[in-house]
Amino acid sequence: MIGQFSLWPPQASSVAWQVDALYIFILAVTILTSLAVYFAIVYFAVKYKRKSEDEIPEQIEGHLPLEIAWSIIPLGIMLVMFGWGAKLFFDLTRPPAEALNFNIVGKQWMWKMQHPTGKREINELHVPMGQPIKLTMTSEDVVHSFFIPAFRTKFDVVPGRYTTSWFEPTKAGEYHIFCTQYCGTRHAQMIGRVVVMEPAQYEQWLKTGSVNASAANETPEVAGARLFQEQRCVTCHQTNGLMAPVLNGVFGKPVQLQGGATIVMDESYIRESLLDPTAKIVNGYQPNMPTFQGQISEEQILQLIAYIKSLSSAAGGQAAATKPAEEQPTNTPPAGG
Amino acid sequence: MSESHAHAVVAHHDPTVAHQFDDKAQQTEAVTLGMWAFLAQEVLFFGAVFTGYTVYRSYYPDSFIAGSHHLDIKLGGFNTAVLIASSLTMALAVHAAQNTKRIRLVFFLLATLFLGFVFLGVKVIEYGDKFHHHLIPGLGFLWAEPHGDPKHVQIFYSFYFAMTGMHALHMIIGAAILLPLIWMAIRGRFSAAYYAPIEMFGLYWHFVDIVWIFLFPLLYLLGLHAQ
Amino acid sequence: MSAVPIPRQSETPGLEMPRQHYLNAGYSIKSWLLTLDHKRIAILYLISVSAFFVMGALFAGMIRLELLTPQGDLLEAETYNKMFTMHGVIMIFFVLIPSIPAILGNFLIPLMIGARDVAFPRLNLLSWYVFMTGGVFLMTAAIFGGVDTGWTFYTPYSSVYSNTNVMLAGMGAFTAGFSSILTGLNFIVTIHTMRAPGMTWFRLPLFIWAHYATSLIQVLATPVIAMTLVLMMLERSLHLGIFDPNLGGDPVLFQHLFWFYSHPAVYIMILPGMGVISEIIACFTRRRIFGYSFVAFSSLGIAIIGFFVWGHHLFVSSQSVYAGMAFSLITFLVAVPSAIKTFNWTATMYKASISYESPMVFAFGFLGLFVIGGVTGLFLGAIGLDVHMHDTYFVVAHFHYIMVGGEIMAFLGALHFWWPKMFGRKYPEGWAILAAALVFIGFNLTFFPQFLVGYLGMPRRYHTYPAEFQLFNVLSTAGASILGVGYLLPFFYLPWSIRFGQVAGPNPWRAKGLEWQVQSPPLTENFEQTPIVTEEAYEYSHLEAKVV
Amino acid sequence: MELEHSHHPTVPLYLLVFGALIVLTGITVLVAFQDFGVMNNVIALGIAGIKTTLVVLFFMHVKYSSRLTKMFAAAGAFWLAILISFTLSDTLTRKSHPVQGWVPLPFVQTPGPIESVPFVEHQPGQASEHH
Repeated sequence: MIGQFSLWPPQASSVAWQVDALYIFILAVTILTSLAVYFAIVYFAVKYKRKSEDEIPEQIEGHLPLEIAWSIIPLGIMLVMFGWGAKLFFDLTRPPAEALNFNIVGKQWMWKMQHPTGKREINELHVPMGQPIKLTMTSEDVVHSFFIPAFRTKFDVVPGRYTTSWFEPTKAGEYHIFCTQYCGTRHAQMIGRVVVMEPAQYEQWLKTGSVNASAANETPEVAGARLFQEQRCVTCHQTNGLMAPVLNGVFGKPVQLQGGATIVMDESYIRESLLDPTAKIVNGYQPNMPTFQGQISEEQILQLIAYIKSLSSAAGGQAAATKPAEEQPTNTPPAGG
Repeated sequence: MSESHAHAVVAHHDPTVAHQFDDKAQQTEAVTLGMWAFLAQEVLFFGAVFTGYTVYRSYYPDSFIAGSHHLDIKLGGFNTAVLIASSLTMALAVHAAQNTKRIRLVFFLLATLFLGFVFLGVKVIEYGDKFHHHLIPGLGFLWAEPHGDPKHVQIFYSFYFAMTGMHALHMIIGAAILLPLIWMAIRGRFSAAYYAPIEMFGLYWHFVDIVWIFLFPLLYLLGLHAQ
Repeated sequence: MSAVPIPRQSETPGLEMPRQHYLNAGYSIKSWLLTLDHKRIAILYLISVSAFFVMGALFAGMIRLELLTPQGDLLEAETYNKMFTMHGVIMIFFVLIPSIPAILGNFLIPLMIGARDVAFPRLNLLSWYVFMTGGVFLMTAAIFGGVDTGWTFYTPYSSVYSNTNVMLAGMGAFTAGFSSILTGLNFIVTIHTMRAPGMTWFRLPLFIWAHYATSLIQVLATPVIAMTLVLMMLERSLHLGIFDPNLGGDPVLFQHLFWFYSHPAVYIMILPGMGVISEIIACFTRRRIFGYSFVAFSSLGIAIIGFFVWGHHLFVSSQSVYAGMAFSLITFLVAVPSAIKTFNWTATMYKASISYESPMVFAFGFLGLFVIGGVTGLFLGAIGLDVHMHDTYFVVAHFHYIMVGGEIMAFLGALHFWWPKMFGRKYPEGWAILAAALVFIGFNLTFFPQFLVGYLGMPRRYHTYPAEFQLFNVLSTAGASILGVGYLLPFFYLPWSIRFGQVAGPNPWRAKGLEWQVQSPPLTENFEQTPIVTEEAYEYSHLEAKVV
Repeated sequence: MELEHSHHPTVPLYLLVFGALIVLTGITVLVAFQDFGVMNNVIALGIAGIKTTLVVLFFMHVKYSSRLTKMFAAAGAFWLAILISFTLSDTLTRKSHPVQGWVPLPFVQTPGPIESVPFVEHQPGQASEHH
């Protein structure tokens, strides 16, 4: 806890140091001014302490040159702050022409990201290092705000409008994404992480969905379990069954659908639910699942099916039993993934 | 309790001057300034919705014009004349009070009240018409005209109802204040020596008139030429 | 100051309470609830605002406890959201805005300008009832499930998505707003028309100048939020389409209208505090405030320029870049009058005769906190830097330094300064200084870490947060517990003093000003005869002899 | 104060002002049917401004009132101008553009501890368009 003490977040974008420079400038000016005022107050308070009960001090009405001086000088300094801040704001709001366009859609309470290739992610954003990236953002419900402290960028995500923001990541690593405009009950869970990768790694990630070399050696069940976490299925498909059906022990069994029909929970139903979630809704639930069309490959669908299957086997039951611990809405972005 | 103490030290005995004032001039000045400060407050109260109207009109001029074509210019114009006439009768009522003309005062106050009700009556007809044509936002709003985006027209009608509704509410409050004033006038409570309530009410009534002077062109007239 | 001769008295133990005063003018419930006496109405406000303060502080306490750990282990997310909403709505509309104007302004403005009462005593009582009606709306909203929109009521969350009691809470804020308008209107008229003979504008105490500026804002800004809340509620209840993005509505327009009031409202909260500090510093340095006219006009300057800066709350809202620039520039301009005030207060102490009674200790505390609150505003006004800081804890810390560190500190200072005038007795000085010290230390410990964690990126209104922010939050919660004790102390010793305190006499501080020339507590009609003013304000070049 | 009252307008003046207001109303209606482009708005609001001035000066006696009253009468208009002009300074120069045909998620109130908003995929232009 104390080991992590720092006065500013990581400087991971091209503008971060510029923002920090203005911060330090204003900090220096204000600390000096404040200390001068504090010193004067303390010095006067001590030096001119009342000597006797009936003391009448010399009466001083005011001093015009002094008044003008301490109006004009602060104004001048503050105009410098304004100019610097305005210049910085222009830099922050004007993406370079060569920037790659990413789409961000906010909804209560998740971030949906889309890469220029069409690849989609939820609450995670993988970006290549050294590449200016422009975000085109909109909201599907209320006002949100997309904030990456390490990049010093933030912009509101407004329903009915496209807003833009941009950054150029300069340091590989994982950083916080926060929603900073209050958006309802789970505002504090509308968080995510941005992963800055070497361009080559990013290319590999785009192809395989993983940078993990050992991913190739995973069993389908293990890969499916990882996807279940990574794709945020776990957010809704919890064991309490409040937002989405429980998936434990249901594979191969009949499921009651809305409208009265019954369907057996099999491979093709899982596949259909992933690609066209609103087609067949389990009775008692809202059609609130996002589509994963274009977001996961056929291979990954098979891995997810394998994982869901395993939840209905004896061993899978155990795996499911460990789930609740992970499900607790931890506020720390999943640093390990 | 406080009154008895206060009167013990207050020099004046004029029953129309409240205890906290030294004399009538001070009271008149205070009441007038208070009323004008209240009206400044009212300007900004309506100002918020006028600002909203201006912004959306700049966003969606075509839909606002299309929406305004469904308002009846004849009724709107008639109501404008009615309200201006009621302002005149109100000004004449104040004039009558200043000159202690009781019968004239009562007559002009009644005329003002009557014209106010005429205005509200016409407003009811207009609202009824909007209801029949499914132009009530949030209540099965239907827009089948070729011009104007139905959604944006609905914004126009939201402003139409918010603005005219708030204005009508002010008229109703005005009428409610007017009734006891008429009663007091009949009883002969006002004279050249004391007519501040009539004068202050007049300021309020004229203000309500001014709001309509702006609502009429904004809602009914702008865009008529494009018909 | 006045030509009226008064018996010279001082804080001798043998002093007697005056036989007749506004407090013993009647003991029945009716004599309080139907009173037209501005001083009794001030006491009604004192009691009700204190009750709201306790409520708001309890919500704050729950928030701080929840934030002790990164997990949301004490409160559910929705409970937490309702708590910070109630904290904000209560503290802003029901504590900070009425605090100094409705309590001390009401009590002191007629006394300071030599009037028997405010211009419209019935309106004054009405505004208290309107205020309490607003409180009833809000309490009803809280009891029947609460409201979770934040005090900002941003659309479309408030108008469409929230399924809490937005209507009732909106009604509460709307109604309290009208109380504020009526009070401001009354003060404007009172200050314009009720001044005693000889009390020219430039002989007015700076407290009056500050309240005049405040009242202008109350009258000219509050109606805008009233209408905005009405539009929001019409959209929510009748589905009118005003801000609804579904119809092409603009949620940012709501933010414009909201902040047109809510930024100047910050000055409603701090200007009266500045007026109080001018009075206290003048008294305990025995000096006219350095550059009186600059301090007086800076109040008006703040009030007027303060209307042009609201857009700095919208820097990242998708507001136009050009509008953002203009708002940023004017934001820096409005900082100048505040700086002028601070420099003038400091200069007043030069070659003065300074004593450290408890009101002055509170004033020192105000200066210490207000300077930090003021300069941190510069960070947020710089538009490029605000992009990073916007809606983080840096903002939370900044406005708490101004509103709580500034206004509440000044309010406590004012309460201690004029308490002997209000109730005729003094409180135990040692306890008061202890309270001031605890508040100062506790406040800094609570809110200074929030600047740091804010720059690190911790967003506001989060009930869970990443573990690396915990250190700062633990410090903050620890500070809040000290702050709580500091605020709690006056709740004991001040009421105690009403009965058991030392009799104060008319002028325990040997201060200048008409209010110190009448008995404590004053008569119902304030003055036995209308005073005639022949002196400038703060004429400390001669003192009343100290009678022992 | 008493002195000022003797300067109040006379009945003929009131009638004259009334006549002017009615005539101006007629003009503004007639002008509205002609096409002057942007000038239509300017003329309509200009005439409304003139009518307001007449009402304020004569019916509301501001012409005969103290400077203080005049200042407060102007204050409302001035502050309204601040509100409108500074709001327009944003909305008329904004860079962000509206999403054509934006539809929100249907809103459903769900009982129970977790609020959920049903998710319906839609295509608001470029932002989420990809299949």
